[in-house]
Amino acid sequence: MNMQTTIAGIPFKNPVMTASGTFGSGMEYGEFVDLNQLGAVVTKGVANVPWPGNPTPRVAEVYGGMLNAIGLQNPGIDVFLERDIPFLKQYDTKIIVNVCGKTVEDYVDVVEKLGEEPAVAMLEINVSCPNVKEGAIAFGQKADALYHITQELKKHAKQPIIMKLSPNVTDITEMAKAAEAAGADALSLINTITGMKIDIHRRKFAIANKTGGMSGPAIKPIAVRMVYQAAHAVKIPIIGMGGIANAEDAIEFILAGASAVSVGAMNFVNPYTTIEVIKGIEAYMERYHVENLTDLIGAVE
Amino acid sequence: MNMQTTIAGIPFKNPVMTASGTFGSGMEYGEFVDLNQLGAVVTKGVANVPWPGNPTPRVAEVYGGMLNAIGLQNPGIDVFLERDIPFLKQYDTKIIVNVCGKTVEDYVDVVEKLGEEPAVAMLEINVSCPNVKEGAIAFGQKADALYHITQELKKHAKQPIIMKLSPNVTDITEMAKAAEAAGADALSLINTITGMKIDIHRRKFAIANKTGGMSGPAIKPIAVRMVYQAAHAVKIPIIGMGGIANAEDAIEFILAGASAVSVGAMNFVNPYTTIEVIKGIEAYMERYHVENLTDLIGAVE
Amino acid sequence: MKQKQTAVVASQKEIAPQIFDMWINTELAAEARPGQFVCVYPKDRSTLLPRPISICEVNGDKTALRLVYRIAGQGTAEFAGYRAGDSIAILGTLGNGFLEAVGIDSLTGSIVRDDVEITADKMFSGKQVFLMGGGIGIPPMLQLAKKLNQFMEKDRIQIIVGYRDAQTFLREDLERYGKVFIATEDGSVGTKGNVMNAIAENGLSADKIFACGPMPMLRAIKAYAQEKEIPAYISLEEHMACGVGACLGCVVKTREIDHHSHVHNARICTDGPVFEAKEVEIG
Amino acid sequence: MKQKQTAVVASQKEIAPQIFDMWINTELAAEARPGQFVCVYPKDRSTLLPRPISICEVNGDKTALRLVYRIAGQGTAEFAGYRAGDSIAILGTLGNGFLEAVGIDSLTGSIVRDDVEITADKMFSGKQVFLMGGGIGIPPMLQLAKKLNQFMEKDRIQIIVGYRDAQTFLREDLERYGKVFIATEDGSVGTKGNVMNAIAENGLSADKIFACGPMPMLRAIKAYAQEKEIPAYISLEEHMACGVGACLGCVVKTREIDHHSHVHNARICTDGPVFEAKEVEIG
Ligand SMILES: Cc1cc2nc3c(=O)[nH]c(=O)nc-3n(C[C@H](O)[C@H](O)[C@H](O)COP(=O)(O)OP(=O)(O)OC[C@H]3O[C@@H](n4cnc5c(N)ncnc54)[C@H](O)[C@@H]3O)c2cc1C
Ligand SMILES: Cc1cc2nc3c(=O)[nH]c(=O)nc-3n(C[C@H](O)[C@H](O)[C@H](O)COP(=O)(O)OP(=O)(O)OC[C@H]3O[C@@H](n4cnc5c(N)ncnc54)[C@H](O)[C@@H]3O)c2cc1C
Ligand SMILES: Cc1cc2nc3c(=O)[nH]c(=O)nc-3n(C[C@H](O)[C@H](O)[C@H](O)COP(=O)(O)O)c2cc1C
Ligand SMILES: Cc1cc2nc3c(=O)[nH]c(=O)nc-3n(C[C@H](O)[C@H](O)[C@H](O)COP(=O)(O)O)c2cc1C
Ligand code: FES
Ligand code: FES
Repeated sequence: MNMQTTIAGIPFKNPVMTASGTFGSGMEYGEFVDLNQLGAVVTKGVANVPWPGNPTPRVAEVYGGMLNAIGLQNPGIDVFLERDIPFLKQYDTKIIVNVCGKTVEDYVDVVEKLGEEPAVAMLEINVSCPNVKEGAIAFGQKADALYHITQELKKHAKQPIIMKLSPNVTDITEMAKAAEAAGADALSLINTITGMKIDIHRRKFAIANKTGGMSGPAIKPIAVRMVYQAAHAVKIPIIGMGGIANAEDAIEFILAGASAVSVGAMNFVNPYTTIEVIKGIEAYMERYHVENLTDLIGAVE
Repeated sequence: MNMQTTIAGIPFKNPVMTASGTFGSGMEYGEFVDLNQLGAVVTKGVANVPWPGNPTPRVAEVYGGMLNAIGLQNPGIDVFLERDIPFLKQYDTKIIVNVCGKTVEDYVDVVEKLGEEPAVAMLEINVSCPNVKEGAIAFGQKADALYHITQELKKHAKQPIIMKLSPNVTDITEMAKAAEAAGADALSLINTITGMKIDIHRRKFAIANKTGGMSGPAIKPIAVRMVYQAAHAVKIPIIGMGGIANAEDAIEFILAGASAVSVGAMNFVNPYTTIEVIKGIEAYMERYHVENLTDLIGAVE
Repeated sequence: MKQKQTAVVASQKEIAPQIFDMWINTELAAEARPGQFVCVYPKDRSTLLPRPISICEVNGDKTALRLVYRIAGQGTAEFAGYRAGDSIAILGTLGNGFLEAVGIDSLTGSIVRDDVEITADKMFSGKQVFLMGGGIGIPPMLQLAKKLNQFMEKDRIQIIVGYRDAQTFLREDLERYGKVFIATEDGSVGTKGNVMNAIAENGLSADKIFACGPMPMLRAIKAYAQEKEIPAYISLEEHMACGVGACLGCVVKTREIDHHSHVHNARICTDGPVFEAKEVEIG
Repeated sequence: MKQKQTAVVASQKEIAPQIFDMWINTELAAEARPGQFVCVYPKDRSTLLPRPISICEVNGDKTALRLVYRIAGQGTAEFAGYRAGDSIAILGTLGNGFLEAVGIDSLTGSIVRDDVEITADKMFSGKQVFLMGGGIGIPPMLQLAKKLNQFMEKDRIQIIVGYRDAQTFLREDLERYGKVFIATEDGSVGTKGNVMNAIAENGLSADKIFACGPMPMLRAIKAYAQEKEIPAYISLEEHMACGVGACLGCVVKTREIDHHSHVHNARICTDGPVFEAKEVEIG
């Protein structure tokens, strides 16, 4: 039985990754999970300079999920390269760094610095964070802006780049195609869906930022649909995510067309989720006599 | 205490309605609910001719909600006028008829026939059904198409028209503004969000139509966000819906800017939901000494 | 009158691997007809839709319903954890019922449909019937058999049931109300094969068929009934959202234009679940 | 070592209206420090996020934790329904703890931070402390008081607690480990007013403050500590998603640039929940 999956020529020992922003750089969950077992660790978004993020409350619970408006708080690429990369290098797992920015130049800056670090396998470009006022989200919601930034980053990136798509669009296939046409090596989707919660007793927003990105099991059907649509629109591989809580969910994404999957919010609920997903996919492959994980990709009829 | 709300000049005894397609024309739920107590009954979508709808399975459960692809099965406007309207006329509640079609002409046809029926208080135009292949969904996803159909229907409609918006768009405010500019009297949102579920054991879609419209508590944060955004973009009143299960949920929509609310999928789970919502809003108003329901509309800070 | 209510579990036991037998106390029992079902609602709020479960039996004083079900997923797994005294959320009673599909009121035995000419006593007395159940389609046959004993002779009630293996749940119950013929897939009990094989092997015949079970079985019965020119009343399954006819989720294609929908679709939850086989297109 | 586990409820009772007192058997008790908390996870799958609850007490042989909590919403309402023998999902133990915030390892009494020069015995012996709790901020003060008894004289442990009314839950427990001063909003017991009024009325003074309670109380304590030039260690609350420092959901603005975030934000779940008041900006 072969759990290996390949994205942009890079082999991953299994298709299970951590979703950016839900796993830090692995340190916190290293107490629960043997990082060596993961297909990849995808880090929290990192910018060219430290970002303070949004005021609190930053998280709120919703039915079957959560809202967050962390606002991409991060220590900046320099600290990240000094502290987080050396930590992750100790493990036998691939490192994918999630990159955020406000302008194309910001992104280029980070991408270039990461180019110096061969331990980083791939870059995931977050053009879809709904919690940052400036720029970033527009890259993820307009096909031409997405095309432009993808093309620019390809000029500077040493590693293959994954464009992370926003679900807050009319037509995900249009975005997927724009990224592909501009040279993206892979896509990841979905980022969070913009949501809102109001505390009716205080008549105030539950999140200081008013809106927050929704994630968790509640969004899974929307995510599966978008992965399926995108997979039918482009040839580049897709990393699927949105509400994955167990192996069944992960397999659903793979059958819909994902070459790999990420576990996000459910890490918070059950820190052992990633490992359980890996074991569960193995069990499924055994039960249905599936030789290669790749045979499952897009195999829904 | 005054529960009345007014939409396009029409007074409703309270702000609680049934969401189209989840309550038939009231007959089935008349066994559970005193229809006289409802602010309005919004009927299942009706077309100019009978529609057979989609193959089964048409419904599937998802985490905190459901998918449906009924495909707007309906007996056509003639049967509807002969059977459903006389039934509803027996009750002291407003009648809002949901209208569907494949072409502008189809819609006009239905709207004109309904114009002959003074018992119908308003028309809700479903331009956002994601489960019909032809036309309809495009009206709800392109601002210019929405503008065009709204304008055409306004020429023919005797009753005020509510444009029912699709959440499957990049920017709900753009759609809301287009409908307003074209003369819509009110908006209702959200319709269902396109989703997908895959049965991993059979490797088949859970819904014959592959995709289905997602509704239920899981989508509420997205719906509340869109109602809030739309309410800040237009002056016409908004009927809010999406996952309302109880009075707290309904009040959340009202605080976000809805002048009325509809209960959809939760009727299926608890047939008494509408009545419980009405009673719960009353209790809330009493607890917080709110004289007029209208004081709550958009009152989030 | 349909009602959603919180009832109380009277007892529950596992009668075969993954098959549970639950009695619940509810006044809905007074109205229950064989072939009807109830919708059961999981308590966990992530699973909102109702789980339709057939009425397997009604107790003597009509104060309790018996449900026999297989664990199929999250909802039924939750139900299987209920113990005596626990609450259970149900909506019922739903659907038409087997005799109602024939045109007879099963509570009184009298006629309910224009095209039916004789009461239950006259319709069934001296006739032969098949009650055919496959797998988890067997439970509703119990209450039907019990009911038919009011209108006809026990040994003319031929109950033909198909199981996977020797786990022949409900067998003793069924034997109280009719002549039971068993088919098992692995041949461990009765005829090896399915219910059709059991008919052939035992040389059985009937004037009417009532059936519930998997789609291939129902298709075979439809074909058999057509060949023998006898009516077959089959209970269908479909995924449901409302259970009361409002959502149009649970339709089946019909031969004639359906009077309610005005298209070729009937609602399984309200127009069915029991249909005359020749009226529905089940492929 | 943090762990998510299924523990067992040993007992539960309501000790004041809507206030519940639950003991759970768990080996996490061996590691528990006063001021730390555990995350409790509702079983209903519609409510996924953890509910942080402070450790109120650890039993003598360190095999059980006591949690005292108020019903605030759906999660705590679910917990309140648990009975002895039920399972409960917890993650723990989390956060730094009161003495750890001072620079002392509460399990050993020894020094853990570079800038601290003396062990717990030396730090507390002969000194006066305030343990201040408001409302549902009172529970963590119990284990802290109990612990401080190992390092100092009982009557120098001045426990000042504020309640709404005469429902003075945990009072007897606290009295075993220190001198208790009570304030009630309605004046029914002790000083009428809040904990600051109780300090004034009783003419109390201290060398160090430990506090947990609503934000206005913590702000008043911060101001008081600044005026008196004594250190105050306060336990903060924020909505949490992970509880382990990964999501950056639960931050508080800090005076200095935080060493982990490299911005002026510390994580309440891992860097706190206890902070020296002057280090955090609480408005
Ligand atoms: C009229 C009728 C009578 C039935 N009577 C019985 C009975 O007596 N005993 C019994 O064991 N089963 C019966 N079933 C099937 C039973 O409803 C399903 O096994 C059950 O709904 C599965 O729920 P779950 O949560 O365990 O499975 P899941 O697969 O987790 O359910 C997910 C969703 O799919 C629906 N679903 C799954 N399978 C079916 C199915 N076969 N039919 C309809 N909906 C389904 C569920 O209701 C739920 O909404 C009946 C079905 C119908 C339509
Ligand atoms: C470090 C810490 C220690 C705490 N210790 C105690 C204690 O010992 N006893 C006690 O009664 N309460 C304590 N609380 C508060 C307790 O966490 C909340 O009352 C509880 O989470 C409410 O959950 P709910 O589902 O009942 O309410 P809901 O309002 O339904 O909760 C919805 C969401 O908001 C979160 N939330 C709501 N209120 C708070 C809050 N005050 N702080 C953080 N998250 C919140 C919930 O965790 C959940 O994610 C503590 C909070 C923190 C941060
Ligand atoms: C607290 C939190 C922080 C996140 N931060 C980032 C981020 O920095 N960059 C990014 O691309 N996505 C971020 N995401 C989005 C997730 O990576 C993921 O796309 C989304 O949550 C959907 O997956 P899930 O439902 O499994 O959580 C964040 C999500 C959460 C919940
Ligand atoms: C089974 C079903 C049928 C529906 N049919 C229609 C319809 O005919 N016309 C329409 O405008 N919306 C239709 N809707 C959408 C609902 O009116 C509503 O907009 C949506 O379900 C969100 O609300 P909810 O989450 O409360 O269900 C349907 C929804 C469901 C679940
Ligand atoms: S389940 Fe809704 S019509 Fe049958
Ligand atoms: S709750 Fe996630 S960092 Fe504190």
